[in-house]
Amino acid sequence: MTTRIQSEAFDVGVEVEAFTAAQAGAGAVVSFTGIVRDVAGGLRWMELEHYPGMTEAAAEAMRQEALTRFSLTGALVIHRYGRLPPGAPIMMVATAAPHRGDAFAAAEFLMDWLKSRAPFWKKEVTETGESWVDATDADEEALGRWS
Amino acid sequence: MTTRIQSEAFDVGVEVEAFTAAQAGAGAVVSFTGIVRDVAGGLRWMELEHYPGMTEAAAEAMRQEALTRFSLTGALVIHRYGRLPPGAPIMMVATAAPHRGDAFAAAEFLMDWLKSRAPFWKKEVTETGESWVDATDADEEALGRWS
Amino acid sequence: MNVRYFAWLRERIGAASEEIETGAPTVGALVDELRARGEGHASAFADTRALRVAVDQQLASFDAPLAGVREVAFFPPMTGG
Amino acid sequence: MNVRYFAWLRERIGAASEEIETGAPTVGALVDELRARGEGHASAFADTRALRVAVDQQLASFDAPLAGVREVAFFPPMTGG
Repeated sequence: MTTRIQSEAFDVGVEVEAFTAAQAGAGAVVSFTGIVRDVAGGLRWMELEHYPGMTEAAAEAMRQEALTRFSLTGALVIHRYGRLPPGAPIMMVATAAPHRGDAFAAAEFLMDWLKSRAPFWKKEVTETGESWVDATDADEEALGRWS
Repeated sequence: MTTRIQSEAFDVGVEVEAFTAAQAGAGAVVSFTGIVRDVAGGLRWMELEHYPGMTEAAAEAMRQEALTRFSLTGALVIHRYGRLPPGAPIMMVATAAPHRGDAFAAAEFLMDWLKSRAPFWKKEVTETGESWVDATDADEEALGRWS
Repeated sequence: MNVRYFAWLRERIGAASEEIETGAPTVGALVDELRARGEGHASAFADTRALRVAVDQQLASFDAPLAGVREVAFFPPMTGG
Repeated sequence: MNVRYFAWLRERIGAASEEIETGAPTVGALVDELRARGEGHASAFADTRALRVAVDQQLASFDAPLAGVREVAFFPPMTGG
């Protein structure tokens, strides 16, 4: 399974190691890990809501699109939902390719799409209340470079 | 030590995990791993020669330049020398930043510079002989985007 | 038809999903019907430019037809990654 | 002055380093002296456009001055990463 949507924590090192070991013919492996940040201070946790069924299908479709668009030997997507404390990995992607350009581009492509098109919604729960995180124009605009 | 030039093998998963755990305030961690590829078939090993002293200083200077140029919480460079079998990790970089754009750009910046300006030379040892790997125009041109 | 809500839409409407009998030909027509269900709905659908819609779990537009559709979901712009 | 060679330069010259007495004012003048040391050297330095040079472990150009320099290294373009 190379697209996983899960509430359980995952171990970045274990995932990168296993992914890398499985890539025959790759000269380049790129991994990206997104981590819960306490930007303003006082963050108790981040609550990630998702759309069961659609989330898995959308993330897998993006992974397949990356495999089609770039010359890769493999790609991995892991994304958590539920309650995530500051410092916890939220998600990761890993890409492997014969050449580094494809591996980097595919990882950025997957991140840009997952940010704005995978059905996840983040809510920040702080000591003083809770609020939904707004989508940013920058994340939306990042998609433009792949069209 | 966040720049390491060594003959010993390293464990990509262990390094990514330790690097990630050490980054306070990071929302994004990118890692790149370069792996020995048997492109033509029959590769027995890759022999990496380096320039002791200059290699360490050059790689550390590139890491410092990445920290200056991008908004990072940290950066790691590991590069092996000596005899490396097909499938072995040759080198890795890891970068961490509040935002993913900086982490990706810094990792690509480090790779482009290490490829063409760190004093390493690769020799392929195959079943039928040995030959030095030529530098490519593409690697040289990749530096242009950072000037 | 099963209508689902996520994030602040779900909170404002006070339900994660509703089973709705409708003859609405498009998503937009369905939104007009939903708005009439009460204050929560009216508030949630006040500005559809701030909303996204999925039809049978595929992202769609507000003029998408609903013939044969089993599930429609409304939500704010996604913030994954 | 310590002169060092790497990769195929080292192989062609048959030495990783040489201790050389020279009054050459620049890298280019040093190359001219080295070429005269024998066939291996002449072959190694036949086309300096294919070579790189480091002066006291800093990348330099072939017109770099050598006053006060302790170590000069010649090598082909690097192929790390």
